[in-house]
Amino acid sequence: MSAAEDTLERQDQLQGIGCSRKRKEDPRFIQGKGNYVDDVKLPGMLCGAIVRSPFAHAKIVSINKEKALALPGVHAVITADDLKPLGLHWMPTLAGDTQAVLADEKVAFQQQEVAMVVADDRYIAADGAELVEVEYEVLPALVDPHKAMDDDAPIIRDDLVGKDEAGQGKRTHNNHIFTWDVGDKDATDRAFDNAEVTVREEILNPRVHPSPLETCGCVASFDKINGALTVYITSQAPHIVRTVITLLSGIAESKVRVISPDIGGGFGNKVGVYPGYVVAIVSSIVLGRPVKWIESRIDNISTTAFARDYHGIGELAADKNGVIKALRFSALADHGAFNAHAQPTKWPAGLFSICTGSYDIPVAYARVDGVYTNKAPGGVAYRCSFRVTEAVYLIERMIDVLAQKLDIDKAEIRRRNFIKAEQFPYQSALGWEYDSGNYLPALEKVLEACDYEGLRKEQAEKRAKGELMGIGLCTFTEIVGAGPSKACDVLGVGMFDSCEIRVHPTGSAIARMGTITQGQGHQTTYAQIIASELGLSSDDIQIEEGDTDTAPYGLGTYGSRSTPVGGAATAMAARTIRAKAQKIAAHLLEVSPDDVEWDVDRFQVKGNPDAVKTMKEVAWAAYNNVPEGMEMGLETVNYYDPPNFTYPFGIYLCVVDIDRHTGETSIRRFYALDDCGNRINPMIIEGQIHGGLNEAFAVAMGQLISFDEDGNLQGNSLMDYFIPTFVETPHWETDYTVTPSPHHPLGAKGVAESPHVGGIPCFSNAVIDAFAHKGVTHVNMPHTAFNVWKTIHQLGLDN
Amino acid sequence: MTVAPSYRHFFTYSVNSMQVTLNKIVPLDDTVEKAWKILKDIEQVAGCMPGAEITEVIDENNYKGSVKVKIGPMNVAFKGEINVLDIDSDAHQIHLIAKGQDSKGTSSASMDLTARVRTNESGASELTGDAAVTVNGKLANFGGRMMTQVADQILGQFADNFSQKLASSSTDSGSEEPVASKPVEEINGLKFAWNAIIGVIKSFFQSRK
Amino acid sequence: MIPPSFQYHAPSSVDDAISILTQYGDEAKILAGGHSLLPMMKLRFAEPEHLVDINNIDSLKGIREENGMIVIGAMTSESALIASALLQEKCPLLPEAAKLIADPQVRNRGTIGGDIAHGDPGNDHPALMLALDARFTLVGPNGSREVEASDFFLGTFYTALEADEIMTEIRIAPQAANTGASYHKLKRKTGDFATAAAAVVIEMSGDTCQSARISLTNLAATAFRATEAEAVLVGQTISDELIKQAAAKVMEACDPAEDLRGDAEYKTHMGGEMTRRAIKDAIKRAGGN
Amino acid sequence: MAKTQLSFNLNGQDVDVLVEPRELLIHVLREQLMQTGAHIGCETSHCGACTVDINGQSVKSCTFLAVQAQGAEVMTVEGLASGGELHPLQAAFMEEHGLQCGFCTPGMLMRGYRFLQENPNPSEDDIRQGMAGNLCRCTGYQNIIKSIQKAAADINAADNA
Repeated sequence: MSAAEDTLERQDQLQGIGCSRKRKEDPRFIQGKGNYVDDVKLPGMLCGAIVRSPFAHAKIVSINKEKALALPGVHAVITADDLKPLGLHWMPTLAGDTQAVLADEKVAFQQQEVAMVVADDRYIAADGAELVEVEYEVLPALVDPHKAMDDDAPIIRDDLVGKDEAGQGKRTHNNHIFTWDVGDKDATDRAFDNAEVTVREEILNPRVHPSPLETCGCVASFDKINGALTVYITSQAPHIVRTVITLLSGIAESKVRVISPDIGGGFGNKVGVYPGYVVAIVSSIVLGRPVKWIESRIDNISTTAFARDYHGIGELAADKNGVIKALRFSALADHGAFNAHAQPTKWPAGLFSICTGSYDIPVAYARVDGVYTNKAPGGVAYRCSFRVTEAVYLIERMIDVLAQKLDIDKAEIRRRNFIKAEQFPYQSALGWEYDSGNYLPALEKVLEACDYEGLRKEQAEKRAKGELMGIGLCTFTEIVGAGPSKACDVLGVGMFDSCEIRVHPTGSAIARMGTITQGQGHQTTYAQIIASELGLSSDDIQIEEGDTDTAPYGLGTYGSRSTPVGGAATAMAARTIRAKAQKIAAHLLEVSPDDVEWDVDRFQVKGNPDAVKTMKEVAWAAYNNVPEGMEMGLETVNYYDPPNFTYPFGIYLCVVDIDRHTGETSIRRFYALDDCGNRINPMIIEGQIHGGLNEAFAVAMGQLISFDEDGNLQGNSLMDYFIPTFVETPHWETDYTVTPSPHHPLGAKGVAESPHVGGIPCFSNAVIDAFAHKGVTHVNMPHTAFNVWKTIHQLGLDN
Repeated sequence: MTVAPSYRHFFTYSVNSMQVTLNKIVPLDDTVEKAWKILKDIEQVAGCMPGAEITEVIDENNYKGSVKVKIGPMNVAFKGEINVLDIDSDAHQIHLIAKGQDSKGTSSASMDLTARVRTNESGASELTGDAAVTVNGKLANFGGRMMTQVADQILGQFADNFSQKLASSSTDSGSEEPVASKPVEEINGLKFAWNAIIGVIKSFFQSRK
Repeated sequence: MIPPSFQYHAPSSVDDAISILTQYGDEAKILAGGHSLLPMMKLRFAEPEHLVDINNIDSLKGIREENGMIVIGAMTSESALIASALLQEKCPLLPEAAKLIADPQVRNRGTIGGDIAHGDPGNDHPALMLALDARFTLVGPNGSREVEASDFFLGTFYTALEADEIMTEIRIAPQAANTGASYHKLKRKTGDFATAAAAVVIEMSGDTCQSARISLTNLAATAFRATEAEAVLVGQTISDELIKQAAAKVMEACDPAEDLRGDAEYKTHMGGEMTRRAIKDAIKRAGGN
Repeated sequence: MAKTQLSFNLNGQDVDVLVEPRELLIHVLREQLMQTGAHIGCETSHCGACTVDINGQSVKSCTFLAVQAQGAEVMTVEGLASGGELHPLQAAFMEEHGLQCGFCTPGMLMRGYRFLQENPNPSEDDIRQGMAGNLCRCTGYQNIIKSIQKAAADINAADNA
């Protein structure tokens, strides 16, 4: 065997970075041995059921608990009045607002939490909840965000009357939460005034819900003897939950243990702290018994964490050649009854300012006004980085609108506006420094793979026959990996993340992270990083997450931040260990540390391939034979504060055929090229892209949380709320290029959200493109058969 | 060209409201005066409402009442108030608002009703009703959109009962006593109506027995 | 989502079931497949005190041919309809349509009788029964009676079935020669009710339509037959124009309720479109063009 | 409400439990018999996470009363592997990355297990139709389809060996 072959073989054995390692999580899941929150059963455990408001806006006249309390097996009925003496009837939100834990004198959205019945089991709890009698005096409901700041609008938040601030800056109306703006308004306005061409369009991201298959829930267990609280919880950010619990309850953080066990999907739904958690915890403290609370699907869709609800107007200014000169945007953000959106605390519109996208736009201005309405609170990043879906939807729709106005091909207009490879690192007009990108070759790769010219030709032929075929393009740039702590924090905690690695004497290791997997395969991929960095087999590396008693503090998993931040922490921790190992190896080899070099899984004396110490040998020595003055052991913890975000990009192409009689859209082809920098596990990346595309498909083609004018929620079960099945879901084609991040230790960027963020505008662009020859530049999501048919019918194309 | 009119028509409010408006015209077999005698008497009118009952007279314009229906597996009991806004004896027209909540507090309904008896062009007397019915809460979440059908059927039953009452009062020759107000027992129509609600709720799910 | 308490009865004969129904009257509810009733109970809209599970009554299951008629037990599952060689040969419309109902697991539990007896305009079997001119056997305390499909569906969730009766059998004539049938259903996704659906049975003689039955799902308070649309076709040489006219007649007869699937205008148009497609398919299958 | 004695066979073993008539099979499996593989995802029989096999048929156990399982043969994901060997379908899900968060997986496996007996040589479209009662939010279904195709090939190869 040659030296090169030997190296390759040793590399393969590690199953490190770049290999499609099979997942370590799978054996338990395929045998029904996952451990999700609802699987947790503790001795003496009680169950909670929430009594919810049937009305969107109403005063609570009275609550009568007697019948419920009389039911055998009911232990407590908790209302706001019970929480008041504890100061727990309101709680802080991540966005600086406060939210009623249980409705305090009034309800402000339908299904709001009014009381919790705690009983022996879920059957009795449900019976008890039916017996709690609540009398309401119904108030006029405010549903339309455009009417929120009318003079005569109903006041949603009586508690804020007279206050000119609600946690995120000045407000100007009782239902106003904040104004956020970014960019040079005057210069932008001037650019529009002087532009050869301008376009303007409504850019609407309707209210949707992430709906992971597992709903939210928790088991709270308070140990009265030790004053210690353990909470099993469906959380994407268990450490933040621990801090919030301490801030709320006053229990020392060292006595609060939060465990996120297996999580059945998150997609942003499981970032926030919800009233159900808080009441279950209080119940456990009061009753001294474990209390479980698990949402129903209807509760989940109705109350915990909607996404989007951005009602905007987008504008582009350009020259006659389609070169963009300026971008302008304004939006109303409907935050519901409490400002509980899950964003870095100082970012009321998240990272929306990424909205200049992949294009070299000299000047831009964006403004978002948050308003209260009688709807559930939330505003989470549904499989995206904070408000990045909204931002990408804006620019990717508007560039199509501009192309149509100027009759420029939709691929060509992108070519003309792309940031060029040599411009990186690129300073965007709205303040970001894009780390790396190479858009044009990626676009050409996709166009060629799909025979774009051929598709356009076919489209022209179909149009001549009256058939509807659309080609959608989306060439997006994301911003993920929050984030540099100087820019991002959650409740004052910087958005670093962490990894602790311990290498055991016999050369296996355990690593613990501040992130938490919800299906992304962290147990598999983090081990690959460590394997490559330390030369230990992946199979000998255990990854643990989610238990705040053992894992180092971390901000959790959302916004595609695990690889950019947690992965970086892992690499950095491993490198610290390797640096120490190098000294030990040199000591064992009796040379200077500078005289040894790393070779896959071992240190070798430079120029002497026979003088080697494997990492396993070094690990053993770390516990019995270290250089003079060195501490024993081989472990470290790294808290990684990234210098910048990462900026993955993608080029997507979608071909649709629309049935002009029924409005049904069939996805003939969806081709997704993603560039997430260096790739750790291609199999998992591909799986993430498939899943993200499917969620994009769901949002673009059918998802909608809708209300009537009285604030009654419509379609809050899976009968109506669109989750595509095997039958509706299209086939996905994936591709990639690699443009490493220059600042990430592994050159990696994060990927799971790109397909959602980039997929949604791609579907929309395809559907709208099908009508482009009829002068249509825009229709709103979701593109249900009914909605598409309305366009068809209006244009008379169904005759 | 933007085909989509305004966002309002597309999302957030795919259905404008759980409010439905209904108009009914029912021919009557007796004189307008006799019919008006019944119509202006809220207790008698309530008695024509299937399953309804006046439980308390607060004053001449305000009443408390209930509607109780038990159909198959379903029990519905609404309690509420009736406020008479206007009795116009010249126009033979009454305007009232009835609203209530179900006993579990999970749904509410209200009806704004203007009812009138008149002589039509061909000289026959008839009862006209214009009602706006609004449903909120659980019923609106799960079955609100069938309210047109349901309310239509309830009003139809009301009209039938009204004409029956008129007919029976007419046969009470010479008696000036108003017909005793009592809940109408025939609730087939209502059964039908409530079944429709239940059915919608069921149909919200895959309806596959 | 927890159902309220009830007493459970699982009779093994129709007689026993009827005596339980008779005993408890309105307090009792029949449990067939359960995919309508149980969710409704979980929502606490239905709170029956007695649940009569008729899944153990074997005589209510199965498909056979008897005196030239196809006889289907009311508790025959959708899956059994799909799998039936007899139906595939002599009444292919039913297995074809059953595949469009719900999903595989639900079809294992859902029954043809439950689907019909529920009287839901969104259910598929009512329109199919109208198109197939089916007859239902209803058994009650006073014995059994037969009702034609055309007399059965009285309104939304309102059928000719009395509270103390059980539907036991469905009788359908085997598909005649030169006859074709088709069911076209537009739905938002798997498991959904029809936005609109049309069932068509047509008998052809060359290019001429000898007879036609057209019925619609979820387009009015109940499934209904579009007799005026049928009249457009019968005795005529079929052409695209004629099919269009028939579809237009269907649209005139539609009176759908607005919901998240679409408004009345859309659903009405879809009623026409599904009819157009089903007629074309049916004619092709009947050997026409 | 009085409890009923319920006996059935679960994954090859006879079990006896006391249940209320209203108890759903999914709850009895998970909470009394501690077989927590089957999950509750929607409660309205749309998602299929609760799918188990009853008397040779796939059933959504959230919409099935436990008392209806009297005397039945019930199989859950916990019974899929036998003799210390994974079922080919389980192995294929691992091999083809047919799962991510794992929540839908037990339902997928149980439906897939029965589906492959109903149709041992399915096309992609057959799989899409046959698995349409099970929702997944993570995978976009593509790798589940590949997993089932692989399992079909593996099972057929083993049968022919």
